[in-house]
Amino acid sequence: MTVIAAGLLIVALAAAAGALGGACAPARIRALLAGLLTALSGAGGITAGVAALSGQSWSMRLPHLLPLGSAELSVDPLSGAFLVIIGAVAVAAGVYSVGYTAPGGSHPTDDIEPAHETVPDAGGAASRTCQATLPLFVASMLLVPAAASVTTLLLTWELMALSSLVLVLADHRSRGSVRDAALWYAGMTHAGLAAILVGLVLFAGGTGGESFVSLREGADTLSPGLRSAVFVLTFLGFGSKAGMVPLHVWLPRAHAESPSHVSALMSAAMVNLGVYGVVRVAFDLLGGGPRWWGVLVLAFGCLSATYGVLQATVATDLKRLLGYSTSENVGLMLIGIGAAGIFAADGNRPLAGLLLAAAVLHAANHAAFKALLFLGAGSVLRATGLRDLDRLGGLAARMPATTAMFGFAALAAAALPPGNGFVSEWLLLQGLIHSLTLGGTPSVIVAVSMPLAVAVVALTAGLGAAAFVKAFAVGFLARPRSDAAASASEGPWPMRAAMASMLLVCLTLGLAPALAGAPLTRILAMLPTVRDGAPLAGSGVTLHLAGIAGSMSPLLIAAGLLGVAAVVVALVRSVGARRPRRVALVWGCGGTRLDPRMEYTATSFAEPLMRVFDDVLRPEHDVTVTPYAESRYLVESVQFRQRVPDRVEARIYPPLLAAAAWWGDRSRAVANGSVHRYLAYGFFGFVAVLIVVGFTA
Amino acid sequence: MTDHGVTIGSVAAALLQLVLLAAGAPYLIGMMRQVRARLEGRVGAGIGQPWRDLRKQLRKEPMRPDGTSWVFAGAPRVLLASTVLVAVVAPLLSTVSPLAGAADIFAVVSLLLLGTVALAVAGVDTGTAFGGMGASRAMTVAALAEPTILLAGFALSSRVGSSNLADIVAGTLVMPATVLSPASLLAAVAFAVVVVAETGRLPVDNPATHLELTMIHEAMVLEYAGPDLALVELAAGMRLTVLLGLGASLFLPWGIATSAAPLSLLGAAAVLVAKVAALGAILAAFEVFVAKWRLFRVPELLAGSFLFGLLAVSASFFLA
Amino acid sequence: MSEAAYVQSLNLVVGGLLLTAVLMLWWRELRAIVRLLVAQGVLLAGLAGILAIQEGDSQLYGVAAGVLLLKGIALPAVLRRVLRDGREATESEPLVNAASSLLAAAFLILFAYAVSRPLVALAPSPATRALPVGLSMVFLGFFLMISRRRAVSQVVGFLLMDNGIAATAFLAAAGVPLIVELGVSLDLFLIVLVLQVLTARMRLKFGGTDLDDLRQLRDS
Amino acid sequence: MGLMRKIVRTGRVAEPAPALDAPGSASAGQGSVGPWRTGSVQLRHVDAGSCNGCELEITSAFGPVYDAERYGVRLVASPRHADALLVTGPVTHNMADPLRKAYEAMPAPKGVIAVGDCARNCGVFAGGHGVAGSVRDVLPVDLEVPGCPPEPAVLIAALRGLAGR
Amino acid sequence: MSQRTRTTVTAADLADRTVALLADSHRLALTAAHQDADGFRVVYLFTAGHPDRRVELELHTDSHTPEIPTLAAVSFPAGRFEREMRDLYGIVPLHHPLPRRLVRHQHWPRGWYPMRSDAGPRPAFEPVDDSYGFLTVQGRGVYEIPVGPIHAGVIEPGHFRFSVVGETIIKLKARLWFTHKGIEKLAEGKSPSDALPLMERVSGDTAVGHSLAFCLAVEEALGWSVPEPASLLRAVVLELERLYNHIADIGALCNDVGFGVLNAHALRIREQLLRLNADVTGHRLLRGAVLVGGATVRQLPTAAQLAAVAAEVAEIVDLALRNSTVRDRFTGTALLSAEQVRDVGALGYVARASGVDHDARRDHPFHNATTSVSAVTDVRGDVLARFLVRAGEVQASVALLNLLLAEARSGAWLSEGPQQLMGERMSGVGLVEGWRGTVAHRVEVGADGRLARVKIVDPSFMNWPALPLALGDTIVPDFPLVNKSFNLSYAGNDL
Repeated sequence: MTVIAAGLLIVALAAAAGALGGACAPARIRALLAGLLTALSGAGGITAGVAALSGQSWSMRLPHLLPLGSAELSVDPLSGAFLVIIGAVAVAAGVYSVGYTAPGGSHPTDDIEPAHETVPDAGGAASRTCQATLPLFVASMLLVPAAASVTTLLLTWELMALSSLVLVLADHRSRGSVRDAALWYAGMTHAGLAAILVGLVLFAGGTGGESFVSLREGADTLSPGLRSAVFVLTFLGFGSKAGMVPLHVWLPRAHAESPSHVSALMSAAMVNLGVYGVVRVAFDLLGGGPRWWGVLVLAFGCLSATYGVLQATVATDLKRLLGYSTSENVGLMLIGIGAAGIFAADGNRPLAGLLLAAAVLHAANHAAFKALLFLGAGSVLRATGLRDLDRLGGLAARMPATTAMFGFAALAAAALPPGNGFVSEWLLLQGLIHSLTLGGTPSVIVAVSMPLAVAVVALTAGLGAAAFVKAFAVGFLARPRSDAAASASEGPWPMRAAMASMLLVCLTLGLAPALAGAPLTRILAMLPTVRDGAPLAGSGVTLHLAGIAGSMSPLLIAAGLLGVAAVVVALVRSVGARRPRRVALVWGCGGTRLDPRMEYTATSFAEPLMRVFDDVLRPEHDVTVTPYAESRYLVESVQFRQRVPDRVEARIYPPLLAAAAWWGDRSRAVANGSVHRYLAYGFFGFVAVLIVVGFTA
Repeated sequence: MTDHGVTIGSVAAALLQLVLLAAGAPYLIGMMRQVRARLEGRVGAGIGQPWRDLRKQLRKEPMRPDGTSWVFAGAPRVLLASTVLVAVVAPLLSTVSPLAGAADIFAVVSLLLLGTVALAVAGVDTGTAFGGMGASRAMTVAALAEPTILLAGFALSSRVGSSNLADIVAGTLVMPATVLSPASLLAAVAFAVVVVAETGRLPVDNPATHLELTMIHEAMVLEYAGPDLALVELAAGMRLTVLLGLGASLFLPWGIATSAAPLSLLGAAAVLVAKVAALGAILAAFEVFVAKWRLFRVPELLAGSFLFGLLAVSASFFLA
Repeated sequence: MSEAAYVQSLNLVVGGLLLTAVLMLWWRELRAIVRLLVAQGVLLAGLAGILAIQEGDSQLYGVAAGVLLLKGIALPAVLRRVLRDGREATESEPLVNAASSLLAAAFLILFAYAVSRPLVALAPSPATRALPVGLSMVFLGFFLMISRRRAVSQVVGFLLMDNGIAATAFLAAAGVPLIVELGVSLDLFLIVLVLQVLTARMRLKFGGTDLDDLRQLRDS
Repeated sequence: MGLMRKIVRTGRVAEPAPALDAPGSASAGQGSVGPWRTGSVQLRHVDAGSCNGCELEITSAFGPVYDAERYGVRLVASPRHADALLVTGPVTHNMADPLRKAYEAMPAPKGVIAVGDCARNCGVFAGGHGVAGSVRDVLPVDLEVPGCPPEPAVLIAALRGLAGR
Repeated sequence: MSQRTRTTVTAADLADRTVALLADSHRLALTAAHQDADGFRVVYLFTAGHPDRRVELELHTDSHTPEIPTLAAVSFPAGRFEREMRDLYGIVPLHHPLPRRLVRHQHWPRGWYPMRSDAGPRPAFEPVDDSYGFLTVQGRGVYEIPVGPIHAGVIEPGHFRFSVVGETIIKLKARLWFTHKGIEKLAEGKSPSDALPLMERVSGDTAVGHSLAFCLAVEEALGWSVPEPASLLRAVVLELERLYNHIADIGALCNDVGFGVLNAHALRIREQLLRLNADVTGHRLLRGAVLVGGATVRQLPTAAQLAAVAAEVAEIVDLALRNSTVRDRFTGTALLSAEQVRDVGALGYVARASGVDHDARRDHPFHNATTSVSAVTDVRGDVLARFLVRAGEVQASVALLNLLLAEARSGAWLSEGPQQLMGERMSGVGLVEGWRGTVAHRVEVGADGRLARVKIVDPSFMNWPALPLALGDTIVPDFPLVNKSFNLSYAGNDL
């Protein structure tokens, strides 16, 4: 048995044991059992993935596992990369869940409304159902990249969707918004599945086989129209899972409403599978395509990155902000993939390889820092019951470890050195910049799209910094803005341990990105249109790019920062008067002692940028002034309201939903509003489709 | 391409550059205040005044406002450290630098943004309305300036096929005519606007104002006292100096040493001082003739410079 | 003139043309915009001059002189007179805000670049490679006319468009025949005069030259 | 450029600095040793209840004619940046506490300058029901500048003493 | 001199009489409480111009339960005068919609009304307490900016509480009376001449305005006639005061939009004017020129001096407005409508910039020459209008000065006081167009010739409520500019 097979076996066995334990074990040890076995399952994924990335490959066919079809599994370097990413996030999330679901936390009961309504219990995530589903979710995610046939992929995909939906629903009893989020999620994920399904069925039908091997071989025989249809359908389907705008509407809701370790799993691991799907189908199975595919991906990437970062900039709900930031980062990955597609179509392999490598590296980096961010947000949520930045604050003194770790992750998310986000964005920019010098005379598409792509990446870098300064500074620093925030304290140690492990990953990826050079090269080597030598080379601490005069050393930069800061501290000590630091009241212009109401709010922090992007965001303001009856110049009360609706959602979806509602009215007999029943419909529908596929294949 | 070997000469060049920038930054600020004072008919405090202020502040008592965290005390150090790092890696004196391979134009831009972020985070940490307001304004400006400067960098680096600052400067030195190319001119305009915005000069921020409600930079540092304040002011001065120096290197690179020979380094130092002083004087004089823009017109200014960046990139295609 | 110097100076002039066109969109102060128009006229004349030197075409020298006279001196002078009468120093509120209009400009320029590619491919030379700039000017002028309220701004937009046409013509075919160019410009000159009369009338009637005020005429 | 012409035509406005004679010593307070004679004095102005006459003359002193900044004296926005408070007016009941807070907010070493007769002895407002007392009654005063309001030249002489320039 | 009509009204009649007077183009200029032996007496002074009319309503209430009906619903300024009375005299305005403390801050002792004759020594103050009931704006994301009492510039103390979202001001509340010293009470029992230095320091920049209004009131009370040359000199120094303050404001407005170079020029011109003041009166702030019963001036400014100043001011204004940024920031900023001006009773350039033309020089003249002053008004009501009105008033002021100087002669002109006092309780009113607006003083002189009561109303008291109204659609960084365009006196308001 190879290491990969052993890893995958661990994945399956640990998940099964975890599910059993979560379902049957007594409440006392349920969390521990489910959490640790989830982590173990993740560790199995890491093992298999590392083995694949170091050059091993493995495949296997289980003819009788599925009704009417065989399960095919195969692990190559591309799968390996995603196995490692998902496995690592799963380890952290599993360990984290042990603490997160322990009794004693605060969980909001409705939306993000006042804290006094919170109930200090373990929340819905501690329920038997959720504990049992968590390992299943992780295992199904780990099996998706290992799937090597259409049926297997669709089955694992649907398992992943259903198990995650159960987890999203964890708190459905206490908050109405959860049900709303789950409905959106269920709807979007199944629409996405339908698109993938149709696309892959067309593909399989055209090539006469449903295993990836036969798809790969038969891809060239498809007509260009069919190839493009397959690409577009699967791209939209995978894109919706990746949170690509405008198919992102479920994402900010589901990621905000789920238990936080589930949010981390979804945002850091699951969305990556959408990216994986795009790469797998477009670059591997279809073996590349015409230039406009790349342009399409690039366009959606630009849209996602811009819109995601804008919404994150103005969001005041911490988890919603992180969710929108996921859309932004997926957009960046798609920019890399799209640009790689364009260059691959032009036959410019060095650039295509570099850009694709940047996209995959960014997926890894994003997974690390986003997992850490969501886990940090979860710690805050558990300690305060709050997600509303306008009511947080003062956590630096009360939750120092969480604050420090969230701070570093925010730095990474803002793409600032020495965070790991900086490295992959730098790589992406390098790829885009050299589109001029490395491509001979640039084509019109390149000449028009690359500057725009750079502008988008640059804009997201700037706005992302603003968004994460807001999230970190308003959420964690200054004085607490509410009683709940004032009484916050660190949660159980497994939560901090899980965050620390993600911090370690962030630091490693951020300071020694050269480590990723060899695995990335192996991934690129398996894609026919981008295969070209080693794009990344690490010489010690400096990252070099092959064929391009680009180099950067994050480690030296970080060391330089620390070193200079230390020298500065020493110099100030020696030159200064060595007076002790005096703690004094904040200067309040000689007037009142400052109370929390005088601290800047997240809404306010984002207001200038909201004004700047007024045309895009279209916020709704409303100020109601009520004067006294006696005189209109004496004001009795003033009420301010502001809402930033998701405009994409408000513009596109109501007509669709109205049409759906019309259908719904028609079929009221089968729909009674129960989410569980919808789930069942989805599953039965899926099985029916599988049967059809089985027959046609 | 230039070689980025670590030699005694190159280390000496980097150190000389750092010392020059650190020591010269307060004098630059003093000189700019002097220019303004003279144009207003005043005598002015002399170009050494910022140094006198710094020396005194360093000896004063450090303070920590109640309710702030480690971020408050840490921010000035990070701000200064990021600035110093940029001051070391930027090719202002010579194109040979021991660290040139470690940080390119994007790294430099990100390091500068890191400093801005550090100060903004500390501004919020004070828990005052002013700190938060200054932070919000600073981040708004930075969020819009960042894309501009990246685009300008794109335009400059695509010309030489490298984002390495030393390569860009060396490329210009080899082909001086490229300085007058449309791409370079447009990038220079974009860069100039960003320098004005990022360093808080008129018409974006008024470095001389004492009105809390209108300030950007000053609002964030209202709570700093003694050595902390000295560090912040020194870093702010150095940022301005570095950015002016960088502008001079990228758009007027003449006089930069291409080796680390002591004599050419000294000559380059003299040229650098002259160029930065001239740019500073021009900036200060320009400030006398403009008023401060309404806060929400500042984004228009930055959108304009963003467009110039984009045009610079486009022009490098059109007129390649 | 050596080839390198020719390309260099051509690029410089073309870059200047683009710069002035964008600045016209960016700035709101009408006086400054008219000053830009002067600069643009001079640059355009310079472009014709450079081409004349390069081609050694005496007719082009004449065109350069004519352009300088007309676009660098005569037209701006008329506009300045219009401005001097009123205190409308700034374009109070454009229909599209500055940030959006600049973004639109960026897209227009890229668009101009894309559509002129086939033309450039026909006969690649330093001059034709600069074609997108001429086209961009036309687009920007058109956009200026769409997005501004004041009659004077509209005239500026019109002139920018005309300059763009001229620049395109110079770059594409080293100059349209002198007669055509003069004829077009003469047309424009007439339009400017008509508009001047119109704005004067409007000011008498409404005290300002906001074109939206003209709507009031409809109902009465 | 009309402004350029105006600047050139106006030329230097600042009057020549008067000779520096034993400054401020006349009324320098006892006790506390301030951060003096470093060539750099940053001041935080506090109006503790003045009639705004002193404010008017302080503005004049920092205007172009007297140009106090040339001696290294500057007005700053925050007491955290300041070396001394420049207090005017009799201290009212409502301003006593803010004044103390401002003093508290300054980093050591620090000083207090009482500007004008009201700040020294409440002037014509002595005995008012809203007046708490002179500055000396609230804070340790290092230097007093007499006058109602003090003329800019007097103010300048006192400030130069502190700056040592 | 116009005649004051005085009527005693009952509590029931008060509101009707007020409404009738306001409808008849009167404005409430002043309300003063008095403590007589038999109870409290509240005097409401209404004034109107064209022709000069002054109407006083007197309302009596007993000393044990001093209560008056509130006029807050009828007249906005009346509501504020009532709150002031309540704080200082303990007279309760019944059914006042907002009966919060105005003058006495929260830490002032309860039940101690300092203006009462039997107030006695000051009791111990409570510890400072911040619980002032600022209105809390409801809604998520709103925060408050507390500014002051110690501001970042050289500014008088006052506390502003902004309720803000980002940069957008939702509501502003100004809390004043930080410099409340008790000037009115200090003046009581003094002879008019002894009280004059106090009046010169009500607001340091309005030394002439207040001392002149006070003298006019005392002179009316005592039936003291002033020599014609003295009146002329009084008009001259009044305009000199306007000049140096307006030029400072013009510079300060430029400074607040970051155009510091013009502020430097403005300060230079102000210094010239202050030195001119010193030559004219012996004091840079024009103190000592106005005396009870006369005026004294050392030497008069020359027409050439004034012309030079007028030309330079015109040049600075032109340079400012030629800068498009300055113009842009002034234009449309902080609009105050004429209706709002009338409702809150705003005065001076603030009112004139919104098209409401109150000018005591013309409406309530103490010398006939001033009636010819040309009115400078604007209708836009924004910062630009307030800037331009000041600029125009500088020129109008110089024109008026030229007219006055043609006949004025320097020296001391003083008439003897009345040989015999006319009665028990003599009252007088002085209305003067100070540079900020109409200054109103009302004095009562006892039988011993000493002041029994002085009520001072600086135009700032009337204008302060207009400031928040103008901020309707303004962003935070524009506030300093707006505040400067009003440039209200804290000292004159707080007293």
